[in-house]
Amino acid sequence: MEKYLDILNVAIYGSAVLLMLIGLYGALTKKSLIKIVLGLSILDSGVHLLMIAIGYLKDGTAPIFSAGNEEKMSVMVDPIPQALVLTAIVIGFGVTAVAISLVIRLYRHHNTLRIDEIKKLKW
Amino acid sequence: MVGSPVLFVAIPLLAAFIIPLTGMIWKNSVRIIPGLVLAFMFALSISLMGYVSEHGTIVEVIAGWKPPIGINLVFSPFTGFLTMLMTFLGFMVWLYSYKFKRNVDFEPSMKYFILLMLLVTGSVGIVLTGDIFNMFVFIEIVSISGYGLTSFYTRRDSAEAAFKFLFMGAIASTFLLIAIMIIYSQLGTLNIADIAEKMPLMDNKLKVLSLVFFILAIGVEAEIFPLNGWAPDVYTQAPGPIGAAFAGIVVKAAIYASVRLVYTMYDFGGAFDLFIIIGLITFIVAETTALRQDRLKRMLAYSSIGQMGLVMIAFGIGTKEGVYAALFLMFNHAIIKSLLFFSGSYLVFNKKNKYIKHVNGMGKYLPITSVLFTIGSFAIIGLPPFSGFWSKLAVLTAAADSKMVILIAVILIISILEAVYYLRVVNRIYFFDKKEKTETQKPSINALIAMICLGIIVLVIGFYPDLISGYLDRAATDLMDKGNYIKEVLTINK
Amino acid sequence: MEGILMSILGAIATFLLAFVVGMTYGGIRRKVIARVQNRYGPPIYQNFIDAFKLFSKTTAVHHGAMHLLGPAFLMVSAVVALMIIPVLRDNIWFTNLNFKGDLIFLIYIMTFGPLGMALGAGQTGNPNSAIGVTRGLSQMVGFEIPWVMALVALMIKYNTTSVVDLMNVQNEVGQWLIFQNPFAFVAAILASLGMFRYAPFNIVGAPTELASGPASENGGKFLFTMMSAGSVFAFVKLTLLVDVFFGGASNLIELVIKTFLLYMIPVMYGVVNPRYRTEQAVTYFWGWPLLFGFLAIIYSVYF
Amino acid sequence: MNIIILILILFFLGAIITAFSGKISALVQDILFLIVLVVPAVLFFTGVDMNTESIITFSQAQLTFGMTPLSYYFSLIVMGLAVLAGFYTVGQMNGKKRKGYYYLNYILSIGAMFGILMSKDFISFFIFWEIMTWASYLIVIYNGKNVQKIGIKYFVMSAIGAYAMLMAIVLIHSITGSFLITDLISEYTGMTQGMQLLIPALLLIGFGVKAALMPLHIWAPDAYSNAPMSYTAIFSGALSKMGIYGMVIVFLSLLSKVPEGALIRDIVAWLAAITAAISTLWAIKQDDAKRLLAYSSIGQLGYIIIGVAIGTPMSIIAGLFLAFMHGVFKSALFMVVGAVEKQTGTTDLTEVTGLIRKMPWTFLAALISIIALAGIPPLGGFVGKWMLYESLILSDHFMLVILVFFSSTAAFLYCYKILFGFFLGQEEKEWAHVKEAPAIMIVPMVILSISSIVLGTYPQLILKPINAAMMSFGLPDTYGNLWKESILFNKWGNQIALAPIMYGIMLVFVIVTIFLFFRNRSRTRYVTTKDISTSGEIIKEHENLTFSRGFFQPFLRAVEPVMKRQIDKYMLSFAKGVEDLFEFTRRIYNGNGQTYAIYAMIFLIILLMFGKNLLG
Amino acid sequence: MKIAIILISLGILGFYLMDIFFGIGFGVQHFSNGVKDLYLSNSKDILKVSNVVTSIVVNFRGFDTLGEVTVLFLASTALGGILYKKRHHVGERSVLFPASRIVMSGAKLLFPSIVLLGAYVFIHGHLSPGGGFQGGTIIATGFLLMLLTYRNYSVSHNRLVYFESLAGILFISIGLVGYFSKGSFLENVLPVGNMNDLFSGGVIGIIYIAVGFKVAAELTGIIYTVLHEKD
Repeated sequence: MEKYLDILNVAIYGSAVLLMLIGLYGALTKKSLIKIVLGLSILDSGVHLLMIAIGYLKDGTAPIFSAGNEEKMSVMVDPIPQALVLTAIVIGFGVTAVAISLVIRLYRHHNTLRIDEIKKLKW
Repeated sequence: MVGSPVLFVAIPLLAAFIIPLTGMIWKNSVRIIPGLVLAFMFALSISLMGYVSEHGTIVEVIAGWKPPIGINLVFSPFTGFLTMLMTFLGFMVWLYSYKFKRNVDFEPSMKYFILLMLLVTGSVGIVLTGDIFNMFVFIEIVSISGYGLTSFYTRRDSAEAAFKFLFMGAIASTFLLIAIMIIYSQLGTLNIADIAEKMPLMDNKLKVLSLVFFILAIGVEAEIFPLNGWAPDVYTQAPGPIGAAFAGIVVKAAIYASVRLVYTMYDFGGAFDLFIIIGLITFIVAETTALRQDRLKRMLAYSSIGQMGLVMIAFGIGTKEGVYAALFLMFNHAIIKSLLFFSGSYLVFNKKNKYIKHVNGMGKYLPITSVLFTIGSFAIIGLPPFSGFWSKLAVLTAAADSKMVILIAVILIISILEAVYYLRVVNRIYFFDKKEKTETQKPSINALIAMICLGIIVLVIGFYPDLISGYLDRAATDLMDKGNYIKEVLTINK
Repeated sequence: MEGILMSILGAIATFLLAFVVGMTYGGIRRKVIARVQNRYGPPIYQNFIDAFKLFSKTTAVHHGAMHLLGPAFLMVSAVVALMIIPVLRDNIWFTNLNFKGDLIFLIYIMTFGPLGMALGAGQTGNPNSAIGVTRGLSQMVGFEIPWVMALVALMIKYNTTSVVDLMNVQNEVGQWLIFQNPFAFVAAILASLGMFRYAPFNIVGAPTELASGPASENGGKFLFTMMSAGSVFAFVKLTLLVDVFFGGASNLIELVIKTFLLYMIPVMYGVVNPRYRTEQAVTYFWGWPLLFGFLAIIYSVYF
Repeated sequence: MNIIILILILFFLGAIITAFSGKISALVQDILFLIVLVVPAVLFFTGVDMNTESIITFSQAQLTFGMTPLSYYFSLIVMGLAVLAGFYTVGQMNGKKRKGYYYLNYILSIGAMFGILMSKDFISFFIFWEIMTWASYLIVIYNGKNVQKIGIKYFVMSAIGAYAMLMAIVLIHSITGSFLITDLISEYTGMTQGMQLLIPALLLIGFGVKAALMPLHIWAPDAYSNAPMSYTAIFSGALSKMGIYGMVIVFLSLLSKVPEGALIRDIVAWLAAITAAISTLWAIKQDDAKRLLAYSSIGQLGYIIIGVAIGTPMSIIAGLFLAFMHGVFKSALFMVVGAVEKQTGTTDLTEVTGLIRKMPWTFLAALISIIALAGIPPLGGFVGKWMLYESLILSDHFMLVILVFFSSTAAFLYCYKILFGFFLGQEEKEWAHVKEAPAIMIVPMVILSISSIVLGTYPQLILKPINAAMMSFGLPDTYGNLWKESILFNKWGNQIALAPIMYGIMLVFVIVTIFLFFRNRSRTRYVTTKDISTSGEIIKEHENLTFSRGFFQPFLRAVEPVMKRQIDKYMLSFAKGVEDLFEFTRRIYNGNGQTYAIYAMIFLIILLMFGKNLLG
Repeated sequence: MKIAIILISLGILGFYLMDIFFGIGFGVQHFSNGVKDLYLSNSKDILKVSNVVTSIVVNFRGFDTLGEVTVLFLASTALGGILYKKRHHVGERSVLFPASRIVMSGAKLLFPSIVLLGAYVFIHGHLSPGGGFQGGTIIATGFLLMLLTYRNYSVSHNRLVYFESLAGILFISIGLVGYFSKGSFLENVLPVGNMNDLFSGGVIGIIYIAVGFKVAAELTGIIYTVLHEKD
């Protein structure tokens, strides 16, 4: 039970999960394509926050061996999630860019941004 | 060893970066270089397969770091077999689309071939990589090139299909990341072999939930039932050969990923049942839906999804025979479905909506294409002596050996539906009169060669399945031997 | 040589017997009907006169090969059936071809003639003939069921398909089969009403409707052949009934008495009933006769 | 090279070569076609004996080929009919389009049937079974008429059968670890009771489809009548016998070994009897000769199945004998209909009349075959029926006897209908131009008719191979001894011959004919069918007096209650309902990308909540 | 109805996610024998790279980065394909209203320093926080600023392609050199130098520079393509 009361848990993970849920909510309910893409971006951000948070160590330092802290390896936060999130962000960017371009194409083709009007392909 | 698995990734990427430059000088190079690269990849896979069958699995590390530090590529009989299949199909798709209609424009055709090449590369990467995050990256490569290829035709509703694909893909990739992070947070490693070794340490609840997220994420690419809404649209709207590429390459890679998860990484017995349930639902829904389609490519798409469900079922049986059958199915499906997509897109070439009724009477106008489509249909129904029969037999035998009698019955009943809708098309090709007069497109010579190649494979495997059963057998043994995989990867001395 | 001669003589004797008895019975029937209808009626030997008249006539026209062969088929069937049926018990003269008188063979050979006749009738092109044939065939499907059921009941009971065996059974037990399995007899006799094709089942010939149906294009020797074949058939049927249900006959007198009594049943039934429509004639046999057939079988299997 | 393999290769290569030789010339194609049919037959009869066996090994399966006495018997039917119908085909297909396609599938299906008979393991059996199925399917849709309806129906029913069989095969493999038929037989008694019933039942479904056993028969009337008649001769004569062949194996080597088998055998026998009765009624109703014969075939196959299913030695002999006879006379009849169709362009019994004088040879073949079909004594059909009745009576299957009696009596109705419809009745002007069919079509029919007569007189010609086949199943040697059981053969001791009766009948026939025509023939003159007794009316040339519509209407009214309920209507409406259901599943894909995402969410939620139970 | 289903499922999903991650815990050591320590020590001892994230991104998991770069490349390629029209109308961007003079001047002033900052960030990627992606993005923002400010500002498409391609080729070539000389793709072939020197970490610095150029060129290209979109 105490894990639900831990203020840091709630603050960091809670906000990350909340971001994800907001993003998903937007993506699943909003009719505008732009808003859906935005929702997906928010979802991505939430996940990135989550990833970064995994790597955190209480009272840790950045994983950089600047002069003087060569020996503080044990207090360094985990660098791997950071590296991963870097990759994930770039990939997320790529996806968003393609999504936006598709939205542009769809608007050009259908002259609307409402997703429930763009369903020529069905059944 | 002639070459290394890493070249499967390095060479295409190098080519991808070079092509924009060479394209400025020599326009045709944008078409030829990808073909050469794909041919190289196929040749490389054959040569490595030869090596592997003699000396055992190749584990290639990147940047000189041994697993679990570095990323590694694993070229085993199993992954090698899939690589060979994918690169071969990639080459066939290239061959088929070499004289693509829109090639008059330099830029789009450059993009088409680069995207195609990277699609194959990404899929091969998924199969070869031994690192789970790296797999994510490759999945994204495949997805983005998939989005690009789907929306290639600006005149069609392709953007809509691509957007649906992207929508699902984006959600999927999110959950894939979550799953990866759950694993990482518990085990502190990303290497598949390492994870597999440490998996017993993990909390059971987290194990279950991470697998659930994995299944959702990979399921989108693998076209399992509730996640495959995008698939028919994409198959319909993408250029014809890309449908083949999706069915033959991308889905195979995704299935590989899920199989690797269940067979190697996780140690759940129940996951196999999950495979069977999901596969069965996918199979049933897709095949029943396919029965009622009035557009050719959509029908082929649903059929493809259904076949993938069957593959899932076969993997879910969980014995070596089951894996053997699943691999055989994958092989056959890749070859046959590509053949169907190739020939089918010529049968409805210039039609806007590509209704099934447009194939009426095509047997007279496009005899060879029609015959090839017929052979493909018969093969996928599983009629002997075509190749599809042997894989169906293998699946059923495997299921029977595991005493899954009801499963056999369901598969067979659904197979009847499959027969019905394919035969309806074949009947139309030969026995219906062409109503309206529309011009038909004769297949270009390169497309014809590609189709005939695939047709010959279908026939040859049908008459002599032993040609590939050796590969399949080794691959199945390889997949079943989890301990060996871990040992091979983690004790590499390099 | 002597054996063959005996056989041939026996066959001829059997045929003559059947011919005479059948013709006479036909004459008696006409007389009975006339008396019931309060007429004087023709003499009993009238049939012989008719036959002789027809025999001496020449056939002037025909409609082709099948038409010509039709009566021959009929006659062949009648004669072969006659040869196979055991006319008298243990009598060397009337043994002929009967190899224990197989019932199934009999049933089939008796249908052969009418079918051949039907072909002949078909070729004439006369619609009346064809209609008559279709009616006859329909009716046959009707009465064959109870008939076969009755016989099957006996065959199962005594595990044989031979008429001779059935006759022997009756002699050994000393009790006629009509008493051993009365249901079978009822079913058989009801079926035989249809078999004799007398009123109310005379839908084939149906003089006023179809101008005597299949026979309508025939005359002279052909009609004579048909007529004599009909008489022989009547004899065959009666003998069969006698053999099966009444223990057969050891001499001619007994045979004549038994057959005559049996013969009166369809005749009397016909006298008081008007002609049925075809479907009535068919479904008639699927009512009570069928029920008795079932009872016969149940009786013979379970009792 | 083993001779069986050689024959198979000859068939399959020959099929392809024949198909493409049409590019050279039609004559070459015809000749090649006949060569491909005749040479294997010759090779088979000269080169194959019970010892020839050959094995092709695949990693998955071992394909074993060899001959058993039973398969030899069925090979007689297949090979004989294939050659005869082959000659007929050449005549019938003369000048038709898509000849190569037709020849290809014809030879393929013959080769496949041969392959089925020679297979000693289930894999090759199934492979050839399926080849036979699709080759015949392609012929069924050859005309291009009703392709989607009839063709698909045929294929679906075949697929149901084939897949049931496949299921049985994989179950067998999972139990015995082998695909060999002999292994199944030897290990059958050791199986669990459920498997002992399930495996034969599934196999019987598979065979029952081809043998048109109710309720799996619904494809048959349409498919038989839709295929070209030269193939329907094979279809009904030989292809359906493959189902019988399988049934014989199932009944004799499996079901007779366990006590529970009696149940399945009785069920099958009853189904077959009902099939025979109902399809006979339907045959009576048909106005199209092809459909009439198709229903008739189903009925006849019913008798055969009864014989095989009852399983006493005599009934099996009856079944097998009838199988051969049915092949002979039904092929001849289909050929007759084909000849009429070729000459007149229609097979409607209500349209064509009075061909007897135009096509006498065809009529003769039809007459003899019909007599054989009806089971009227002198000819071969009777011998089989007789044995069937006797065996049924002696084994106390009284209700079956009555059903069989009923249907074979009712069969007279359609027998007459087909003869009358085509050949008898008024000779109309419309058909005055009709000529006799070419000799190449007549000869096979006549040969088949002669065989009916010969087999009626000398049934021992084929009783010998039947006896050999039955002895191979461990049944006693019936040829010499057990015949005494049958009254039919008693009088002449061990001599199994109907010859004396046949001769007796012939003798009487000759006597009567002489009596009728003596000094009579020359005075009788032929008049046309317009010159009939019509109560004084004079019929004009154009007046058509043929009675052919509503031929057996009163009878059909009488049996109306039985015929109201058609099984294929039920099945079709079931199929329609299923398709409508699929229309609903199709709506899952409603085109809205967001909905798909919601599906994904729901899927995720379900897995999250229940994943634990599932994955454990 | 639909909204209710969505809300319920999102609630359940949220519950499970919270459950998972609260269980994992924040800021605690999750595992004992993970690869984290190996990365830290190897980075320090063998590669002599002070920014461990960089050493991971470029060397330990350099394959990921290669994939990542490919993803960007793919995105720009796909974008070009998706938005392809027969003719690009250069100079007719849809800008709602022209930028003010202050913005114009400010942009001109800022642009070089933005580019410089970007270059700094990716050149020092292995020493301090930052790296190729970050630097490349900074440079791309400079171009974005210019594109937004000046209606007629244009970037040579071919030049972008050159940068993009050459940078990519450089990356892979370095990898292949490692493969052919040391037997492992992307393996370091240069001397590693001393910790905290600019020229330390062997090929890492070069690769990051290549990545920086590539990212800059690609992002600019993407922005440029989208900006030129006119309905």
